Amino acid sequence: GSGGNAGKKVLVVFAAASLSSTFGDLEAEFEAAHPDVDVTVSFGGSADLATQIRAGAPADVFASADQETMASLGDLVVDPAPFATNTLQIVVPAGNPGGVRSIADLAEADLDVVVCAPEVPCGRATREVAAAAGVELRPDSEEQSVTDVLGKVAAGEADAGLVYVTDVPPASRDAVEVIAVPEAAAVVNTYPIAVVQGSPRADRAREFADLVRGEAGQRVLRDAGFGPP
Amino acid sequence: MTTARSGLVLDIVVDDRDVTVRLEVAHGETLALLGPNGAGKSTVLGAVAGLVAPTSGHVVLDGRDLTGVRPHRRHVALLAQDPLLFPHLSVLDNVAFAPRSTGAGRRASRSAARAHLREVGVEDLADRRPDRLSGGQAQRVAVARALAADPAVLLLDEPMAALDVDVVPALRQVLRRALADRTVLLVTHDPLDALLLADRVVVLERGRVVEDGATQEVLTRPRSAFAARIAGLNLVAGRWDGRAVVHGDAVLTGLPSSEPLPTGGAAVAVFSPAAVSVYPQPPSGSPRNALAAVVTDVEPLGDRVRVTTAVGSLTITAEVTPSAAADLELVPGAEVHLAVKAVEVAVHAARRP
Amino acid sequence: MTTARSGLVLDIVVDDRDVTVRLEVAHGETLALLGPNGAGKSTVLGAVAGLVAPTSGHVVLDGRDLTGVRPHRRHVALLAQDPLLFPHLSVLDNVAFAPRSTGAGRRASRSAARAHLREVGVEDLADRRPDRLSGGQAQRVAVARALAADPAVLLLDEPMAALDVDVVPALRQVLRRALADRTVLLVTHDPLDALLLADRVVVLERGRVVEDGATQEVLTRPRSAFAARIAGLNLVAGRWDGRAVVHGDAVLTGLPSSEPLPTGGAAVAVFSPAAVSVYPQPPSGSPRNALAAVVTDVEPLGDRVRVTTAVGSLTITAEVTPSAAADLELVPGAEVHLAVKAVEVAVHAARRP
Amino acid sequence: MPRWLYVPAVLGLLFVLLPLVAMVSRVEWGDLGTLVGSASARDALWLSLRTSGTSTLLCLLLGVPMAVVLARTRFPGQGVLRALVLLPLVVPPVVSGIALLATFGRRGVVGPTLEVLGLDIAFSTAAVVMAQTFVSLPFLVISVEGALRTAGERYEVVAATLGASPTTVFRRVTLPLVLPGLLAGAVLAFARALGEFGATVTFAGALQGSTTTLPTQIYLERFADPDAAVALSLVLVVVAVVVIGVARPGRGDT
Amino acid sequence: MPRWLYVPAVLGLLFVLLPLVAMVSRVEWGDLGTLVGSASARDALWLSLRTSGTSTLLCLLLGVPMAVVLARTRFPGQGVLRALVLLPLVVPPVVSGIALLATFGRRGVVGPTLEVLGLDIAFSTAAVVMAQTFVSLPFLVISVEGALRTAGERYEVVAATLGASPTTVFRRVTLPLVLPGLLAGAVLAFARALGEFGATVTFAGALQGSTTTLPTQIYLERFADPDAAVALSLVLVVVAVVVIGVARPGRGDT
Ligand SMILES: Nc1ncnc2c1ncn2[C@@H]1O[C@H](COP(=O)(O)OP(=O)(O)OP(=O)(O)O)[C@@H](O)[C@H]1O
Ligand SMILES: Nc1ncnc2c1ncn2[C@@H]1O[C@H](COP(=O)(O)OP(=O)(O)OP(=O)(O)O)[C@@H](O)[C@H]1O
Ligand SMILES: [Mg+2]
Ligand SMILES: [Mg+2]
Repeated sequence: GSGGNAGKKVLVVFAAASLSSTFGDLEAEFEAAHPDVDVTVSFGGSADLATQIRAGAPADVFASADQETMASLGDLVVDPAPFATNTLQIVVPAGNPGGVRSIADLAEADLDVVVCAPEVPCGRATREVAAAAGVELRPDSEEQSVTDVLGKVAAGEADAGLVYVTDVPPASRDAVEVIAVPEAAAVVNTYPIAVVQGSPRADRAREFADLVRGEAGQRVLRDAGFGPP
Repeated sequence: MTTARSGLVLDIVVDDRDVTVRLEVAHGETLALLGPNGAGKSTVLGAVAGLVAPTSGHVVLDGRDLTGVRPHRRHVALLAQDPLLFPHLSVLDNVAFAPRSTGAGRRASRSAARAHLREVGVEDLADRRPDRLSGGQAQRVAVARALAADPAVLLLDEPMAALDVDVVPALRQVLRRALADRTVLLVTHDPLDALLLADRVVVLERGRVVEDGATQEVLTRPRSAFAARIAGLNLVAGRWDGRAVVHGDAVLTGLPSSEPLPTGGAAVAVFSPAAVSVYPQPPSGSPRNALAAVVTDVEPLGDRVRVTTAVGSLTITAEVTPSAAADLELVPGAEVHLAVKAVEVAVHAARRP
Repeated sequence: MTTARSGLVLDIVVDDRDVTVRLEVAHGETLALLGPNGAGKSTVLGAVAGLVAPTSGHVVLDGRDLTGVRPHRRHVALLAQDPLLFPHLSVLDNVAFAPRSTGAGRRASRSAARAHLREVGVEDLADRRPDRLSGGQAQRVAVARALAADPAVLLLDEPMAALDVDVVPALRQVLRRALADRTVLLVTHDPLDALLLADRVVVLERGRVVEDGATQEVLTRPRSAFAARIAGLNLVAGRWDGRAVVHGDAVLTGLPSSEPLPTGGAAVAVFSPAAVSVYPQPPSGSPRNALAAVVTDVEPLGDRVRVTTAVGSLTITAEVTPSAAADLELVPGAEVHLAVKAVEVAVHAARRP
Repeated sequence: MPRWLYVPAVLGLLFVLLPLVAMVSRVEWGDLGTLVGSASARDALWLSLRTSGTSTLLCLLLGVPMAVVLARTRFPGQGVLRALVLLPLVVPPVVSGIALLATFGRRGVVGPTLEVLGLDIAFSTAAVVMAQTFVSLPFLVISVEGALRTAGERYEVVAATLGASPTTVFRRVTLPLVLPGLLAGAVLAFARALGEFGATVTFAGALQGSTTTLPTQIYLERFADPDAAVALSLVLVVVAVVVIGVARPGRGDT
Repeated sequence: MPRWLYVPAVLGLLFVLLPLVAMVSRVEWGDLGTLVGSASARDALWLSLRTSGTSTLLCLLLGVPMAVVLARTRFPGQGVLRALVLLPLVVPPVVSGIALLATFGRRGVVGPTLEVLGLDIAFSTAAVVMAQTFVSLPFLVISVEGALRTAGERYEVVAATLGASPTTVFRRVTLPLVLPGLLAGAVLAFARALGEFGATVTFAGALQGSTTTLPTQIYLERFADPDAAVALSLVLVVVAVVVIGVARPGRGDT
């Protein structure tokens, strides 16, 4: 939405930061279908958003980047349902200066490797992938979020990192190269969406969730690299 | 004159400065505080103004105990040793500060301030910032600012310091007008200030009062070492007849100091004992004043001899060299003639008629 | 005496203070700067010390142009009007600051500092913090600190201000010793300071030099209004014979001021014209000094008459009232006898033998 | 001033300036208009200026009295109190946000009371202002307390003996005397508020137009759209330079 | 001091203290030992103290000369320079981190040069110190410059006429005179470094023992283990209170 929409009905969507490109399109699509509604999407870390909802933030819809966070909200959300999945992949700076070919290379001591910290969901996933591949990672930095991992790699600071490829924003696609990790297929991360309990606009909220999970939504998500739910 | 009810009573001990002082200033009286450096003069003023907290004791003003009363409620204005002009205000606004703060309008305050600046002779500096003043100019503005406060009690710490000799007499006249009928504590190093401005003198030494009395008493017959060194003047109070001060039989021709001196008004003639010559016969010559006298006391005073004489009911002292005292055979009872040049006799209007 | 090569040459214009001054101080000479408040005395000192940047002109010390030279390289110590003791150092360390800064050890500096404190009479305050000093005590410490710097040029701005009358004579002796053979600019309001400490006097008024000459010349025959008001003394230079100053035929008995005065040494007798009595016949009485004189000039001076006389080769002036002048028929050529009491004649060791 | 001081001073200057230059050199000047001119960027800048201004005002209203109390009175426990007042400096902003939520949030200590009064603060523009005020307040208090202590009480004392009431002294002497320190403190507080982000997102969230300030916008776009982030940072920097440059410390006394 | 000033002062105090109390009230005191005593927490605290101390020292070495130059010299463009030096205050820490990366990172402006010299800053403790220094430096510069301006040059001038060289004046007069302001600045810088997080994670990353400072640890654990986060915040608060309390501003003159 944009300013100057006085008189329109509003809909507030809280969405994980990695959804920022896709939900921007979906917002436009929803507003085209409902000209009297102004959608405001608030992006942020899933856990941050959940905390805000817990503290009474005026959200109508919540789209989380992992199921644990959604589950932690318990009764505060109504009928969470998955709408997308993704898996970890290796990113390296453009030109691959470290010569990384597979996840096994990440164990090399002279490579600067960054991953998510074990305290955050992508960090847990990273460990599981590494365990599945039988690789012992010795990262040079354990970052707060996928975005931070990506930032380090895109800046050329690190030689490789493990990220959800859907987190690589279009603008960064020139700066990094992606290397698939077959072992990651076993560790699938699922995105759920739900209407927030007590939303005064529950009907409209459900319509938005349906849009995301429906035909149009899935098309946009697929184009951005997300897997089906 | 010094009742505890009306006026200022101070009875304080300041331990860390070793000051223990008790003194009283009657309502409307001006008290001069004299004493060497570090004697405790500024400390006494600070205690009255509420800036120095005494270890024990109290300050009572017109029956009101000021202990614990905050400075602005004391109605006591202090001109400190350091001018401390507000750096963010112009000279004019510095002087207008007190009237403005006590409710006068901006216009009225400024014109009052301008008048005070004129009195101290720096009206042309009204628009300056304090940091663009010379030392003496700043001192004068500080005097104007204190006068503009028009307080119940005025505390002046060396108001004449840093002033050139040229403006001191004029400023003394200003102060004299301003201090009349006000309760004032005046710290000074100049006995003439005390004489012209104060009713009483208190001398401090090492944090203690060593002398306390009427100004003429202390200046003519000092008992403390410090007062003796700075004072010991001859004072003759009487009426001014246009040429001389007349006191009974004694007539003392002198030159009036700058202030207007009405004929027939009360006046005091001031001259140093050193200016008094002693003759066995009446002298003829330029000295206008010749007085027949009887020696009452002869007392050595370091390298000179102090001769005390009676001229009618007056006591007049002369200082001569020991050889002169011997030549003239000055002993108590001797009849002598005193000569004093008129130009050595300063005549001032008496402070109180 | 005043060559441009050796000593201090100052030729400055400070526009925003309206000060335009040109003066020279010979190497080893002490110059007294007199003048009313705001005349520009402190400004001149500031320009020499490098604290006031002149709009144009230059300051040359011993042939070296100081324009643009930073203060610490000027070898010029300034005792400003405000004591400005370093608040974070004890009194002793304040005085020891200069020796310490110029390379002396801590021990040596401190003991030098202690000696200087003793000289100004405040050795017992050595361990105090400056904020615990009285006004006069701080001033004395500042004097000690400036003396301890032992600079090529010493600038003193009213070093005696805020001091009680009691210590002024002693401090004058200290300064006299310290200033000998040093190049000094001394601002003062007291002609006696000029007389006792300075070789030459410059009088400033409104930012301009109005008088410049040898001290005795200016003090005895002032030409500017300001100097006339503060000076006009009789000075008789000669040898001290133990009782009197002898100058040819003239013998002036007087009392030595506090400093040691060796018999046979050069001395100067100082007395006010007001202290001189004029007689048609030789008087007999206490006045120790009787001098036969011839009137050379009679000139009215406000409410008094100034009588200039010749006593041998000496010029001595007397001030009398107009009526006395008329009675005695004082006209040029008249033969008179002058009497001066010995206690009115102060005798000082002459500055330069 | 010893001249060798220029060496470390220039080193320090380079250390600060190089990164700024490096950042600016990344800006794609051609696209700057588009990047900065987007509706969301304009909303965020306008919100940032409004909220920072308001919180600076709040800091002045609350902080100046706090500084005066700290500088002009003596009481037991004053040292601890001063340390506590300065805590928001040291606590990471996100923790400050959590603490604010724990207090003024719906389930916080005083939040429910406020809600009864009809005040729902969290996730509103008011929450942004509160978060900014919370983190900026110590800057103002420190600057003003320092200025008060250095100015000393001598002039206030003189004013009091001239008959001025404490309020008059405060208004006509204390405030003008510490004006340079006060301005510096206000500039610091404004700058800190302008750059505030951690506490704001935590306590106020990020809703375009009502709680998304410029730093939040920058944070969100830092990797998604690095060019936009850098361009927006540049806007922030320019605003800050203008504010600091305009309200530079007054002349010192010589 | 007018007494009514107590009203806003107490309001301000409550505004700062309530959130801190609310936070502390959440601490589960029984588990505190375990929460704070973990190896990662101890590593983080120790690293924080070490790096903050080092960066405070660096701030002093670079910042004091900068403050002296700003306060004691006059040159064209000085206002702009001062504003630039203060910029790290206003730039969100994350942006500061990006700017540092753009300068000292492997692909930064001077990074490659440093690498040739054998200095690899990335992911090292040195990077943490640099990030902290970058964000803390303005605090020190501001405090010291303010103190220098308020102290004025009069004493320095007196010292110079007494024959002290500029270096001696600086050492024996300037520094002691502004010591209270210098201490206050150092405390502020230390506090800011101690709480620094955004620039650190962006520029230095986070690895236990070498780059994970206490605030990073708190940030990481705020959702995973909120109790530990609150407990660690408490540790930070206590450290800060002790530091600020010990180095409180000296007495003012009266
Ligand atoms: N702030 C202070 N703290 C402690 N002692 C002080 C303080 N100020 C002055 N003193 C000491 O107290 C004594 C009295 O000082 P005070 O200032 O009253 O003297 P004073 O008579 O005014 O002297 P002066 O003529 O030099 O101004 C002195 O010994 C002085 O050293
Ligand atoms: N900082 C300044 N800026 C501008 N003008 C000043 C400054 N200080 C003094 N003045 C002005 O310059 C003139 C000369 O001042 P200066 O301080 O040299 O006088 P002074 O002879 O030392 O007087 P005093 O005997 O009062 O100390 C005065 O008119 C004064 O008002
Ligand atoms: Mg005093
Ligand atoms: Mg002067």
